[in-house]
Amino acid sequence: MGMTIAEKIIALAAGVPEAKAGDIHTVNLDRMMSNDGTTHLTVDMYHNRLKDPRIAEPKKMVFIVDHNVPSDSPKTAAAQKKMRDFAKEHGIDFWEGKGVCHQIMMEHYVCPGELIFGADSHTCTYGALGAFGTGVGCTDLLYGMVTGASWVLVPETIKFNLTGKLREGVYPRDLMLTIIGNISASGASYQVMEFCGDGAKTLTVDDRMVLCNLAVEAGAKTAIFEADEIALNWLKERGRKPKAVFKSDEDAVYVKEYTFDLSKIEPVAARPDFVDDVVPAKKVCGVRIDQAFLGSCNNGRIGDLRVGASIVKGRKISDHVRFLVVPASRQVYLQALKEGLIDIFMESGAIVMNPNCSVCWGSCQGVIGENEVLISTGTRNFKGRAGHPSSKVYLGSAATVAASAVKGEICTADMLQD
Amino acid sequence: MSVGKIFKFHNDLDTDQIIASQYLLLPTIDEMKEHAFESLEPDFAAKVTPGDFVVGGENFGCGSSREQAPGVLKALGVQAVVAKSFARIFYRNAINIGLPVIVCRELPDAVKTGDEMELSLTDGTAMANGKSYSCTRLPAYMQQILSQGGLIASLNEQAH
Amino acid sequence: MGQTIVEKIIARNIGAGSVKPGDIVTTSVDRVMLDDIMIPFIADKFHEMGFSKIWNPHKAVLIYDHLVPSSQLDDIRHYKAGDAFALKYGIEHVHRSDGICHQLMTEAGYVKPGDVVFGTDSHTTTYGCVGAFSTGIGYTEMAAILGTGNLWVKVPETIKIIIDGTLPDNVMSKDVILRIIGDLGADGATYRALEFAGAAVERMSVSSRMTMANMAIEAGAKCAVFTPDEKTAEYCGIVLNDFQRNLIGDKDADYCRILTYHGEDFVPVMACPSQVDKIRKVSELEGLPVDQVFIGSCTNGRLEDLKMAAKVLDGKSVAPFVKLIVTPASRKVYQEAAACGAIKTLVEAGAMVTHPGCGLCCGRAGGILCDGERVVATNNRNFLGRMGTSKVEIYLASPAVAAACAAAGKIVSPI
Amino acid sequence: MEKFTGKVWVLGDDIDTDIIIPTEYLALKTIEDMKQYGFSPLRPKLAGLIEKGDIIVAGKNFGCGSSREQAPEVIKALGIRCIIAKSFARIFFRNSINNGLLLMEQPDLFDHVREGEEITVMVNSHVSYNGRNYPLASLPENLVEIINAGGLVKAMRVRNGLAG
Repeated sequence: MGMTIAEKIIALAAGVPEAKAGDIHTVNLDRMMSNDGTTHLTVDMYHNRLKDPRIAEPKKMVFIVDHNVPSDSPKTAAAQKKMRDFAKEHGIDFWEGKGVCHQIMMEHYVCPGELIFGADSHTCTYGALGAFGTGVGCTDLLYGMVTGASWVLVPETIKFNLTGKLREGVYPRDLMLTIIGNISASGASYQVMEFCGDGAKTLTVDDRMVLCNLAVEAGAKTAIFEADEIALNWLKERGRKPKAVFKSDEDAVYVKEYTFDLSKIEPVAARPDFVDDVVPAKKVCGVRIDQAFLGSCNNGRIGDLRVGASIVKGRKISDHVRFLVVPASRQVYLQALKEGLIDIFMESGAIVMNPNCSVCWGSCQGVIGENEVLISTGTRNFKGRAGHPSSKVYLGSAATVAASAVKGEICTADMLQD
Repeated sequence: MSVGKIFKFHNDLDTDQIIASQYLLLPTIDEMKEHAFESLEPDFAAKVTPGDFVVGGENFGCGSSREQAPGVLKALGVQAVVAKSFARIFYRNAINIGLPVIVCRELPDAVKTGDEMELSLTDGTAMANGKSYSCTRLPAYMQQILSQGGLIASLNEQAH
Repeated sequence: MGQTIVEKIIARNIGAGSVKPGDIVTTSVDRVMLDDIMIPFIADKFHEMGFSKIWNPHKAVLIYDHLVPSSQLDDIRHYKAGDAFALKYGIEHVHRSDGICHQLMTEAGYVKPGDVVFGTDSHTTTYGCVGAFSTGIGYTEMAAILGTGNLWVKVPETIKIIIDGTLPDNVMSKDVILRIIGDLGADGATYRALEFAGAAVERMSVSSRMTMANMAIEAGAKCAVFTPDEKTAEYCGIVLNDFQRNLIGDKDADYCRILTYHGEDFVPVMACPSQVDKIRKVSELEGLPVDQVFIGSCTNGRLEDLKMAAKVLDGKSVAPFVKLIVTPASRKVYQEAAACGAIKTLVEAGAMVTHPGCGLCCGRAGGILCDGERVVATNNRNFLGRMGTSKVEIYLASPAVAAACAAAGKIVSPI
Repeated sequence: MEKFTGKVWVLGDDIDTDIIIPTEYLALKTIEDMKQYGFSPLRPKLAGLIEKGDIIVAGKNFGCGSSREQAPEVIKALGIRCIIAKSFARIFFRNSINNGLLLMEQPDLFDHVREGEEITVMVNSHVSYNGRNYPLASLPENLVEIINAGGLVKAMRVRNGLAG
């Protein structure tokens, strides 16, 4: 019987000819990524709870400090130091302050056909390159680090057939939020979201990352695109080669199929406190905001910064708004610097930070106060995610966020008047 | 298993509510556990006693991969989490650290915070307010991890 | 008898022909600076005192810098308190994310040579770089000034510091002021004014002078002043008037002490943990491993500092496992450093460049450290616990030294 | 003339304002919230041990560093009756007077006094300790005025026609 891309990747990693939904397989992991959200716990368990502490293959490991950067407290600093010292001692690739983990993984590591565990839920991002990336906890990560392997329940796959092309002023983020609003926050629980169709061909790797990244917000185990010419060219430009390039078989089994016409997608926003509470952006216009955030592993790439900069250029951020602009990585930052985007943001009155997770993870940098409202290109709008439990987070596209920062209230880019 | 009090939460209960980001980098789970469910039930850590149950609706534990979420519940002595459905990373994490997570479609709608319940993992049944509910049984592979006391215990078994 | 610079400024301010050290006089305040940490307290005291308006709202400047970007929920309360106070009393000069207060006060043109200025931050001494009399006060006195426009001061004695000759290439004004603080001691200038003069000082940029005036407080000084010159005029965007041009310490003025240095004698130095006056030559400290380097603050976060760091790091990388955090002093500095390529060089070398603000220097965020870590920093204080726990070792240095240490991963002298 | 007796806490030279109250606590809502962190970088337990009426004796340059008025306010809130040091940093000195916290300079006491023992202070005259009198200077007149008014806030209230 035919297999989906996800099933093929698992079969290859398990060293079996066939994998089908519902099977449990022991798989060899190609890579493991761990960030400062949990690595200190993994390191503690490694030292304190293992009878035979060892690392199967240090070269499979990547440690990335991105959540609280620069550090905001001695406790944060101690957690990061633990991670740094461990990486140094064991020869593990270590990145600090160079960007959000998923962006760094995509820029430097991920290859089509790989099976990757990351101790972060948005590890599903790697499907943009035809890899199977999925988020795990720190115990799973530890198990993988020690053995080089783990167990996987082969997930069912949902097919998302994309047709048409996004209109001007509508972005992949609008598309993905629309999909999540449509299928709900648990609409793809335990399942793979496979994106295909002509519409997929209109999307760049960066665009695909936006879609895959948010798949976990629909409960998905991962999301995946076929590693087509667009993906392979992207990979080649970065000097990497695929592990394996898979297509889903004609007779592969899908648990469900959806079709989305890209040309029908409108700018949308997710309302507090659920990612699937998605409405047309126009419906939330007029909500006064205190802060706006352009960044994150979902929407902090060069294309997003270009969109944001084109909107704030020649304009000033509203007096009562703090507009945080946080490029997703050092590469993105340097490109933005080269293109003059950083200067445009600075000129407009924005707060431009070093690449890191920033207020998307909501623990320190850019934290918002009691009853404050944030409009964000981040991944989540959970209750209190960005600060005080009474504060509210709206999610929107880079364009909507930048326009709202200028206006001082939620608005779409086309509503800005000069 | 013994009788415990129920703390009930809503659908799509996310990991940020179980333990907020700002506490994740505290040095130990024990320091974090005081902040469990802080945004929803500021007194949760003070009120919960070992053997109590957390009951959720659909998609319990959605959001981030923070293992601190099941970690703080286990550290507070929560006997099991019972929900209509679970988000997958939370589910996997809970099993990996030896915290029973039980799928039960009917029970959540029939109970409220403060009610008592009883759970039998071996029978796959739960009792609350004089009624018995059947629960979905764990796949054998996961059952085994759980019965060994979690993934690290099973790893240490292999080290023999 | 002749007058020192500070005596001339105060005498003119109070409309007297002359003043002498020890006189207690009431000044008319030209400008006040209110910062984000103190604003809620200022507002409370102002109300408690029973004032209903600010004597001259145009003379007040409110700056958010210690708490930008926010890192704790309390920070937001301070923004709101500041916004409400500014709105209620008509303060128009409000900077919410433009950089560090002391940088903005001169850079944005709020302080001119000869002004009498007070701020709710001890490094308010900085404005002496353009020949102003400026010093830090508490929030209660600030509230009183806002209500009355006046503040009493005791005319300070002046210590004159003459630096002749030329500084070596690898020496920055930071090395000069650190050495002077070491020589004077942390309380060596308490209640006194420092007055800088000499060929080496005349050659310095206004930015370099700012570094020195900024750190005068670390010797306990009430203020520190430089004679305004053409560089000052250009920096302030003014033509000096007779009074300003005449802000020179008279030869026959009464100085309580005169120190003379030769520029050539200076070497790169560091202030060692945990006193600013614990000065050692960098060459004596070489080899100590470094975990983090911080380049920024109102002391050394200016364009020339970033350019110097970029020059040292050009084509090099920050040592593995070492963090380099660069926090420009102001939005303008950031933009100029970006335009001239310094930011690019620094980021390519591995620096994290944050938004302008106080950053790590004030110890609330921006790169806090933990037990056992050592940081080389270009700011003004290395007090116990200032950047994290009491077991963090803070070494203060110039941007050139700091950048060299970042590349080496240990303490080294700049070339 | 005012006279009081109190137990002594001895601190060293150059006790800076970051030691008295670290920056990380400066944005707490009230001085009451902050005071538990007083002196924490140097002596984490001290704030909990100080009792109302105690006296701090220190070396030179007490209160150097920042202009944070929270420093004298925290010390006052902890119940410290007065500080006797070899010398004080000037902003701290002004801030203390403005808040009605009594400071006195005394060059020799610090070198002799032992922590935990009692001293008796005769304001503007001398300190008695272990059978010896240590002279105290008088404060300048303009500061005495502020102290007599009960601090700067009260002085301003009177100026503005409010009850002091």
